[in-house]
Amino acid sequence: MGPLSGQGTIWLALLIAAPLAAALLSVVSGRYARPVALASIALMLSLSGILVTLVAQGPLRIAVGGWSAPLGIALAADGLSAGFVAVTAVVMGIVMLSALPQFAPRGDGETGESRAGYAFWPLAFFLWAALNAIFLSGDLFNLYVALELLTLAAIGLVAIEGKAETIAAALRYALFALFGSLAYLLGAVFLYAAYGTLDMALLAEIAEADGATIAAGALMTAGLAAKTALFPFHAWLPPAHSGAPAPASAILSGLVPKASFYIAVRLWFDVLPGAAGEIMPVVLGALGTLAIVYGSLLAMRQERLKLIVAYSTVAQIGYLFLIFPLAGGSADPQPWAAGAWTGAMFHAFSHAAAKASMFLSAGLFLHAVGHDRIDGLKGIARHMPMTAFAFALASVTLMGLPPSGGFTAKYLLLTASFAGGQEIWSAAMILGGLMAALYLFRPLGRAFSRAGEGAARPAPVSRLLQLAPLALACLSILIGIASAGPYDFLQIGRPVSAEEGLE
Amino acid sequence: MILDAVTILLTGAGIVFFVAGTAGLLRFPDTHSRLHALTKADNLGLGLIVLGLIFQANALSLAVKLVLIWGLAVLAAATISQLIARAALPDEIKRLMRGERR
Amino acid sequence: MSGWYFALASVLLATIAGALLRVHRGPDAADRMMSAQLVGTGGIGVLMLLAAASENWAILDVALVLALLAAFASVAFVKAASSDGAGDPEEDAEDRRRS
Amino acid sequence: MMAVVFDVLLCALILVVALAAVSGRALFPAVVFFIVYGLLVAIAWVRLDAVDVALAEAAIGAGLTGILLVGATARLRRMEVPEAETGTSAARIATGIGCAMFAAMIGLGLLSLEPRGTGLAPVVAENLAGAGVANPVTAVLLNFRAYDTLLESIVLLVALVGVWSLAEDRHWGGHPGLRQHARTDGVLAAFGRILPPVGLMIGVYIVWTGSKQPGGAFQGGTVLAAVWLLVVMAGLVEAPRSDGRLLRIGLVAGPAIFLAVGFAGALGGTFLGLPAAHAGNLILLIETALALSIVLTLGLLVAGPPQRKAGTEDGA
Amino acid sequence: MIELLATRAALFGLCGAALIGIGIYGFVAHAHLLRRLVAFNVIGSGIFLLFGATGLRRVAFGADPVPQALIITGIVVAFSATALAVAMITRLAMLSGEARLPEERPGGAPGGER
Repeated sequence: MGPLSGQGTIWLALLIAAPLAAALLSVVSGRYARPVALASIALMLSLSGILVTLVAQGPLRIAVGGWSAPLGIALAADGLSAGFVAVTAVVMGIVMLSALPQFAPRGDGETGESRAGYAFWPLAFFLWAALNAIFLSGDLFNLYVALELLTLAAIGLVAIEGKAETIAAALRYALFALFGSLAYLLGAVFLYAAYGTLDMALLAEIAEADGATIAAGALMTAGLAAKTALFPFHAWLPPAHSGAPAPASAILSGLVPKASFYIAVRLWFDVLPGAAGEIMPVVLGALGTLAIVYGSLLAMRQERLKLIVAYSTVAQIGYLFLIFPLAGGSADPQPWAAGAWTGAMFHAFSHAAAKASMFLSAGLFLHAVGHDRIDGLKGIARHMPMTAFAFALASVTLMGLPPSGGFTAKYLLLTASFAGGQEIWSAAMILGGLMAALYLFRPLGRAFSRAGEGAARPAPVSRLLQLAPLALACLSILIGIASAGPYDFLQIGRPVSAEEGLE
Repeated sequence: MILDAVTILLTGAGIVFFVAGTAGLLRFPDTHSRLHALTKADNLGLGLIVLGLIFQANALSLAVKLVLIWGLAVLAAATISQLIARAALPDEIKRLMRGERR
Repeated sequence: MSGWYFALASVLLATIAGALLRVHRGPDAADRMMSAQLVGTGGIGVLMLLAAASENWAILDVALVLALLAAFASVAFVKAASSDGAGDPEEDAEDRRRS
Repeated sequence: MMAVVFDVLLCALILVVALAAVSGRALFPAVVFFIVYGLLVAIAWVRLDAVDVALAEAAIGAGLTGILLVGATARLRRMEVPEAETGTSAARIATGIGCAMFAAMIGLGLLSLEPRGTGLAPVVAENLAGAGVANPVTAVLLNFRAYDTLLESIVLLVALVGVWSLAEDRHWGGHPGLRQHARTDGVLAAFGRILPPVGLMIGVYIVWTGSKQPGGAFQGGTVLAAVWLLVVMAGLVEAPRSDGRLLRIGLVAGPAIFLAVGFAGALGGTFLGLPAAHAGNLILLIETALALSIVLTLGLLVAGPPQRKAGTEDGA
Repeated sequence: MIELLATRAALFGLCGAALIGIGIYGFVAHAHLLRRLVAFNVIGSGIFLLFGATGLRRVAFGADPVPQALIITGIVVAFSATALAVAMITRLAMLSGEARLPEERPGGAPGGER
């Protein structure tokens, strides 16, 4: 353990304990949602900032309970985990602030609670705690419990509207997600049976590339892919993400799938880098490509803004999985792997901000017009220039245009694919960018067009609320403009396999 | 040794009652006679097993626990059989439980 | 001794299988419910025999829990299936007599 | 030798019952078979020298899940929800073959697996002295891997918030389920009066005994939750309003105290660290609080979303 | 004695593997959500049984308490998910009169295209 470990303990503990405490408080009473949320968001932002400064000096690793692995559970933070924790904090913070008016405690009962106004806050804080727990965990079974926590909280958020469609969407999500959990668990069981430990660092040292290990990894990856909504496990995502209220959708689409993707990356790059083989990365890359094409095609056909944004998530998740073929597939060192690995992370970060922004914008449009059919958006840019601008900025990121974070991501991924002689994947990326431009232009074009004759006047939307999507969209651009900082930060404690590629 | 013999005798007898109860369950023609035979048989069988095992228990607490288990099982069986048999099964339950025949 | 206990426990399992046949066949509600009850009692017996066979008396606690909870699922069904979904068959029987 | 015969019989029975539970046409028999399945799996855990797990399976699998599924089945039938299945038999056979192959692969993988290392049994035994409890499973749950257990107690709460949020807006804060009633001098009410004192004793005993032998907060808490539900079903007490302040505090007490102890440890340099000298007492404190929260959470999870305001019969 | 223990571990492990297969069959074969939930629980307990059996594989060291603790955690987590799912299924049935997903009802809309 490094000299920082004692100091790191409190901050790592707080990053998990603080959102849990906030959630427990909001379980006890819904009346104080506003002060609890404000205080917790401020605290979490500072804690994440502290984590970033600590990790900047070197990776952290602590043994929970003082029991070192394999007996106990380790918490670990490197550049990647701290990056995810920080992006989560910013996105969650902004989204939850913007949710304050919608989920205000304004019931008429003696407790001053309303159903959705009560349930949103504990679910959101539990979800935040689960995300941090996942990003900081160093143990495969602990990840399973945290993943279940995340899933149940996310299911609750999908169903929070309480309508038949949203409950059906939540149940469909539950079927995929629970099945995914079981597959993940089965793989973890096999790894424990073979190696007698669930600690990821220890496993990395002793795991071999035998059949059982590869099968275990494949099972876990399949489960995680189902939770990430990778094609062909995507069917649950659009109805779930488009049916939830906008702040919930922003969290669900921007952050939740990234957690299971993060575990898949950890699994192959940190735990089993020698077992990836040649087939698995190509299969994942192919599924990612199919996701890009299929998700984009369906996004083009939607008439409702939230569905376009949701199908776009299906497509954007595809890019993430290109990390596997681009950074692996050969036993020889692959110097471009570092670029591919970092590029995928840039994509995860900027998509998180951009997609959260888009769902918040969509929610505001919906509020203003009363529905989210894109025909109703005609001329909306005049009434809500800030939100329309935010939507446009976020679109720039999704299309991968400079100077956005999406551009940096695609630039890194494309460079890696050319350097590695795997041009086929770059075709998928370029096609995906074009299709994104097509499906995003439909709502954008209408928003910035002249309003038709006799169009109903949209309801006013507070300026303060319009700031939230704008801030998130700016963040997604900023990740691109100031990409050097995050780029260097991500290299802290980066696994060797992210430098030389999977074997 | 004698204790072991007693245990073997009693537990063996207990099992005989269980077997008889199941045979009745499978062969008696109508529901009510099945119910009647069965509840008695398995409660008695379990009682004999408990009695047999008490001779093996080397602590009073174990003997108490064994008797408690038997008491609870008998109470449960009695409650359920009364709820079903005495209160003449409502049509609702019949319909609900025969649902697979629809 | 342990061989004897296991032999008895095996026979008990066989009787459980017989009771399950009745659960499968029905035909009456009472048959299914009571057969499930017999399975529960048999399981309790099996656990007690296993406790004696391995002289691990902590196993009795499992039997204790099963015995305690044996009737709960049946109670839940009887209640949920009563005329208003929350009553009890005895009340229903009374109501029928009255009307 | 007889032991092997018994084990083979048990496994065969488990498989047959599982098949009956998933493959039959009707819902209710499937649920009955699933309850029986829970009971048989509990016996299997005993045979795997895992009495702690057997207790959990008996209490949850054969107990609470039974109440939950049976109640749901009856409610669906009351609403006349259709049950007919659509799949063709050819598709079913193909699915069956695929699943059999998958199971065979898992089985082969298991048999071919060469276990490396010693597993954690010796490591646990080595550190048991400083763990504060003598039961190794409890030591793992509440000390060595206490962090998992903390998150697990949170998972229960998340599920409960999710269940509550399925209420109708107008019922928010009300009582869950229907107003239960039973003939005052009837069998059901009598059962609901006789059993709880015994059940309370057994539940508390299982929580308390967990530090030395199989048992613990989850197993005991589940038993107590089931007993609570029985008292409610017998119409003797009402399920509480979901907005009761005391109830809410009880729900979070366990995780909150767990978290507080863990964070106090972090201030001392070790997150969730329990000093060996006080580990026993701290675990007792955490287990007691956890058991309380588990009883309330599990009971309310089974009871379902708020369905009516005080005293009304307003249900489905 | 040790061989016997290893046989037992293999036997119950295989039983767990078979349960996983049976559960997946039920999960795929049924559209009724409560049936799928039962199947989900069968898969879960199959995995747990497999896990518990592997805990006996290193026979020289006795039953491994760590899998047992993890399984207890897993059982509680699976129950939480089951309870939430049951509540959602009953609510869906109340609102729509069906305990199946829309696209799996005869003549229902395909998923996500609404």
